Amino acid sequence: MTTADSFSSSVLLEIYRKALLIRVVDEGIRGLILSGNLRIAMHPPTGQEIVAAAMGLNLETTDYLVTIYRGLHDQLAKGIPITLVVAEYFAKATGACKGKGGPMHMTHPESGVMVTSGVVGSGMPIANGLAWASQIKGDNRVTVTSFGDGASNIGAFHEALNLAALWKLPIVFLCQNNRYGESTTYADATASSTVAERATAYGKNMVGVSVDGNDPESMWTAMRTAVVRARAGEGPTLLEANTFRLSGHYCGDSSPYIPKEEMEEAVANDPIKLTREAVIKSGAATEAALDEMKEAFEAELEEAMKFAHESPAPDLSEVETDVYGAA
Amino acid sequence: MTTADSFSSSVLLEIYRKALLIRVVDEGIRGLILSGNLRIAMHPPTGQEIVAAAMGLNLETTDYLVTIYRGLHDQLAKGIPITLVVAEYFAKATGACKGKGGPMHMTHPESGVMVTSGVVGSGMPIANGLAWASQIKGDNRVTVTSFGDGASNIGAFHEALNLAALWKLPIVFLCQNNRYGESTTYADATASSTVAERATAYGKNMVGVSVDGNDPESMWTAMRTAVVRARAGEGPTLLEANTFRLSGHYCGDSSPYIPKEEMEEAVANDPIKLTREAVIKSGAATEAALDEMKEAFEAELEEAMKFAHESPAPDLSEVETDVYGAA
Amino acid sequence: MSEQSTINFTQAYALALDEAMAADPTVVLLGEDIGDKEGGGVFKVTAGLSTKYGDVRVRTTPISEQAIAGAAIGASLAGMRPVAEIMFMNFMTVAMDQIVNHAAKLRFMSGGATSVPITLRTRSGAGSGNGGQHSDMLEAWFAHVPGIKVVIPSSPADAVGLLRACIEDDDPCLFIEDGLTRTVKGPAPGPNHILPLGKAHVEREGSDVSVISYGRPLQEIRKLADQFAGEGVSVEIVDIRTVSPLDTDTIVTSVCKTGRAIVAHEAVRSFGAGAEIAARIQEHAFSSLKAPVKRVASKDSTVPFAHSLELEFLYKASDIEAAVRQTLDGM
Amino acid sequence: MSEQSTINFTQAYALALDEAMAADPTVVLLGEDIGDKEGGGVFKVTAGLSTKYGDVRVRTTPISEQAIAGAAIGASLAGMRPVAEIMFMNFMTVAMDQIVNHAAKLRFMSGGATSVPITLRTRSGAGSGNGGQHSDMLEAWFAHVPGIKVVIPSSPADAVGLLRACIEDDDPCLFIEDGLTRTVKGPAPGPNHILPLGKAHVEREGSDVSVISYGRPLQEIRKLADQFAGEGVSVEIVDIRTVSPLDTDTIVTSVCKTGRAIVAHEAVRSFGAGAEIAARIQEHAFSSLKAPVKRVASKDSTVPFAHSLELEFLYKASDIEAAVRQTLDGM
Ligand SMILES: Cc1ncc(C[n+]2csc(CCOP(=O)(O)OP(=O)(O)O)c2C)c(N)n1
Ligand SMILES: Cc1ncc(C[n+]2csc(CCOP(=O)(O)OP(=O)(O)O)c2C)c(N)n1
Ligand SMILES: [Mg+2]
Ligand SMILES: [Mg+2]
Repeated sequence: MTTADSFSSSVLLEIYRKALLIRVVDEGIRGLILSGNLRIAMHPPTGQEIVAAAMGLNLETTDYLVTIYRGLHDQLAKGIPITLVVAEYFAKATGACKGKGGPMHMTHPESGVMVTSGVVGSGMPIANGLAWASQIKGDNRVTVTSFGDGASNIGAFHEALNLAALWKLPIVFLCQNNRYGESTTYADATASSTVAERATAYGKNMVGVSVDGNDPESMWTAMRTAVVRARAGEGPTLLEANTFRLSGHYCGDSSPYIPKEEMEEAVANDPIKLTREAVIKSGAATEAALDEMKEAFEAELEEAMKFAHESPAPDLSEVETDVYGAA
Repeated sequence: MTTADSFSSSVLLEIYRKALLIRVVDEGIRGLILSGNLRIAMHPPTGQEIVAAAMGLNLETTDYLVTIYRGLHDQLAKGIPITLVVAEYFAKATGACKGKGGPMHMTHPESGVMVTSGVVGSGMPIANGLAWASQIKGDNRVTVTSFGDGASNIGAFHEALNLAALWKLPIVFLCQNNRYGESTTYADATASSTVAERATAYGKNMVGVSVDGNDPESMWTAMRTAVVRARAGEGPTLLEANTFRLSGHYCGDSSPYIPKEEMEEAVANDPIKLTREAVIKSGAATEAALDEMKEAFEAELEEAMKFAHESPAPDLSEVETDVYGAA
Repeated sequence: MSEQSTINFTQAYALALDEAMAADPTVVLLGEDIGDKEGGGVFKVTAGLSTKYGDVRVRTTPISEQAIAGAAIGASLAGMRPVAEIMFMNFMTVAMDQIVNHAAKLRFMSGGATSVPITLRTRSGAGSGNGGQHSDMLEAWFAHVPGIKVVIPSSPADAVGLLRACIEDDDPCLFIEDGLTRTVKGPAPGPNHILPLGKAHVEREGSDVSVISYGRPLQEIRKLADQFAGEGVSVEIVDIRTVSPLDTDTIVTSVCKTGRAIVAHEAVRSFGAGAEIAARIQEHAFSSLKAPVKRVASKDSTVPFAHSLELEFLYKASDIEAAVRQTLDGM
Repeated sequence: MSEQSTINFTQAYALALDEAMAADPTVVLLGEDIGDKEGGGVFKVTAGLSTKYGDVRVRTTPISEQAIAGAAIGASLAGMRPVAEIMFMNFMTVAMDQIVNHAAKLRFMSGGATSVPITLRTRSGAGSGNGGQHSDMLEAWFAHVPGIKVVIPSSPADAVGLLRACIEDDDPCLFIEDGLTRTVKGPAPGPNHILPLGKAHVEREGSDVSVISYGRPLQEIRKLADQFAGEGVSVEIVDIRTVSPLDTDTIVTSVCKTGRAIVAHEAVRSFGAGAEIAARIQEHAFSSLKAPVKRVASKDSTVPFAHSLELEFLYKASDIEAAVRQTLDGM
């Protein structure tokens, strides 16, 4: 999926395209939940789309991704077909995981989405293993592991980054710093002023970079640099993408703990809105073309929802398949 | 036990005194083990005595210590009576823990030795709790938690240092970097070139310092600064004391994995030998006085061993006391 | 219940914490998001407490379960009585070293020189659509670790009395809250209601069959007992309350009387707490048993996401009913 | 044994690893100190392997159990068959999240899209003076987690056959080695000896009483069986080999024949694997039982340092003997 060697207006458009798809699916699903038509727990990626889009564009399908419960943007950016994602949200037999994993455990090896984890920080050690396998096999793949700012305070983060640096693994630690972990602020949980500066603790093999994750050019360039570095065998990067969580920790969370001004500013700087403006300004696409793009995604989503809706629930026997019970 | 505000020849002598006591007890116990007269697992602190002595001298009895299986030096420096230590090594009812904990789990609250842990890195989170209690109570105590270089790669280290910095706890993280974790070298396990530089990951509240732990003045001064800082409520220090493990990972380990030259150099720089020379050179004590000191410690140890030897084994009922079994 | 005031489980936990903090200044709370700045906790159990008792006694932590458990242990060694919240039971896995190798053992290993009076509050249970990593009932693990007590309440009043007991206890206690039934109500207890740990509660006397359980299944067992009474079958209900230490005497006495026993829990069947209860019953009441001790539990599988599968995974009230009928038939 | 060559347990583990690495290039090892530069591992099981197969396939790690388990899981998702060494079983507590929430569940949660063919080798057991944090037998925890298999060998030949089976299995397997008996010898197996997982082994047929066990106690049970034979008591020995999944059929068939069962293990008694075995026996062989199923296990306490206390803590051969006699008396 790698689109270009340097940033350009056509890359900008590609970023917007992926980001918009994410926003459309995110809004569609949140709409169902908030209207009572889908009763699931969901952690919306609203506001973090540019980060994911820039990640997805810089990876091949065969590259690996390990993401988290707040993973819809990552999964779509990496290329899981919308139908499989939506059907999984709908808990249907046709979902990516036959309805057994759900949003928090979405897996689709064909797209390189290897693990989605609900335990904060736990994906990083596993991602190392994927990267280690690539190193052993020399298959030239890169692994990206997404996590939040809060996750940078858990032990698994530290063990994983030390090992990755030590073994010079082809991996990118993509911290999506959205300023909150549930309702706790960054500053109340994290002693360092940036997550990226924690790279210092892992020596010269580990690079730490902190960028504006909502700015397409900065984000794409940083991601590209990190992926190229990993693929070249030069070692891992701790890439901190600064962003914001616009729809609360979970769908339905009105975020009363976020100061009004902070939220207002974030909404005013909604990256989908700003990126759309930038695309139009760059001349890469017209307003009309972007409207059409959105309509096409909405149609695609509607199709996926229809498919999911009409799909059968998993057979009850699934409870005892794909697991080696104690018998 | 705080002896002075700045380093002096009398401080040097005090350091030597504590360090020598440790060496005498360490050698005595190793002698018993190697001659087959004591069948226990023991992790000798040989070569790390100055670190412990400087620590002990800068702490009050009421200050807290959390140490590790390689803890004899720390425990003696903090002030556990020799008899209690030796009797515990002998697994006797008169030991610090009635023979139930052993060397790896030595505890003596009266001396401030609160926990000795056999699980690498696990003491640090607990030490935070002691420091947190002091912060809540305002009891002006400082907590020191000792650990090895290898332990700086485990998750608990990271979680503990982040919390300590965030909460500005009155604690000193004393990393005794002896260049090896069992038979693995520092460089094969740790991605950063020093442990102290990992302090960067914990923001401005955490100070990182790397010193020659075998040099009495550097070590004492660094320890003093860290303890003063902690007691003043200015925050934690990650103090890396560079030292060497002269008697292997466990008593009986001939350290075949350590290059000959490396070991020879370390033996030539045995801190007990060098510090003795420095004391004499400083005029703080004569050769004769130091010989006498050693003899006195040897006599004390012999007494302790005799006491331990003659002490009863714990009663078998101890297996089911001090524990809430599942009944 | 008409005269008496009622509270739900969430209110019960909150009440116990509030009472304990008021009664003893060494009681301090720590956990993720628990302060009022953060909305008083994900499950709102601690709402209001940081405002009432101050940020020093109610401390929001980073996402660092090892650091949380360790801080609780350390503070307890220095004379505090910390109550730590581990948001979901599956996250206890992150802190197992602290809990198992330290909290549970320090008193023994120190020869009694120290003790670890901490309470770990956690929450779990399937049925809410949270999937494989947020729903496990792992009480059997902790019950297999001597030195730590394991407590699960089956009513709001018991929740108050048992949580207070955990906090007052000088050993580490694991207090397990059920996610699904958090708004279920029951009679409110009087002030300072404290129950003994390690004592099972025969909450309904009966003569035909003993149903032994703890936590959520009691909600269904109570209804079943009424239903069976209508059929002339007399069910004795034993709520063990404390999974460990287990009150063998009360259980055995009940089964010696009825001659039949069903053990029910939500955790997966194999190697669960029900195995221990069944094993003890047959050890101590062998000659009284008219039928094998039957176990009702969830299936030996991972908790699935799809609700239909989740219900299929879970033990069912009908399983308990069927077990009772089978045991009456001597099967 | 005179003609046949013998090997000890340590040699058996080493042989299985060597054979597995020779047979399958995707088998890789990781763990603390396991390379030859580090002396080939603390227990020398991996000695020579990094020299033979290279540092890429035999990788020494930092002291980071979460990173070790995670790396094994991730590599297995990418087609490798990693064998990770967790030095002592008590340190599994550090990696429980990886093992329980991920290794055991990914196959189910992905709807079968992925699987986790890893083997975790670990070591434990009391009796060596290592005290409270290095001696616990925690197999019952893992057996209570559907999705992970739990294997404990009782002879060097079985060690080879079962470790090979774990490595070839497509699910995560926990392979538990006993520290105390590491130099105990037994007949060497032929090349490529692979045993089935989930199958118990009736290693001695008998008619009066079934003794069901796994791992270390079998050493003593074999001697006791000889001794009882001398007294005219016929003991059937069932070595379950795989704690989970548990081969209920073989156990029940044995007990239905003998009518009497003793279950013995080293882990502490309460909520141990013996409870599950006892519970199943009484469920499936109730009417055949002439006496309650008796359990022999270690005391519900922390493993003490003093050797005399450690022996008092541990189950004893004499406990097994007494249990057999009691059960013959119908007690
Ligand atoms: C080990 C663990 N502890 C606690 C939780 C509960 N929890 C779920 S999401 C979350 C916040 C995570 O914050 P962050 O890492 O910043 O990611 P974000 O949700 O902001 O994307 C918490 C505490 C968990 N899932 N896992
Ligand atoms: C969690 C854990 N993993 C592994 C071990 C086994 N182990 C005991 S000591 C040790 C080496 C520790 O090295 P370091 O931290 O440098 O301390 P040192 O022994 O050199 O003083 C290891 C790996 C352990 N005790 N705990
Ligand atoms: Mg966040
Ligand atoms: Mg070291």
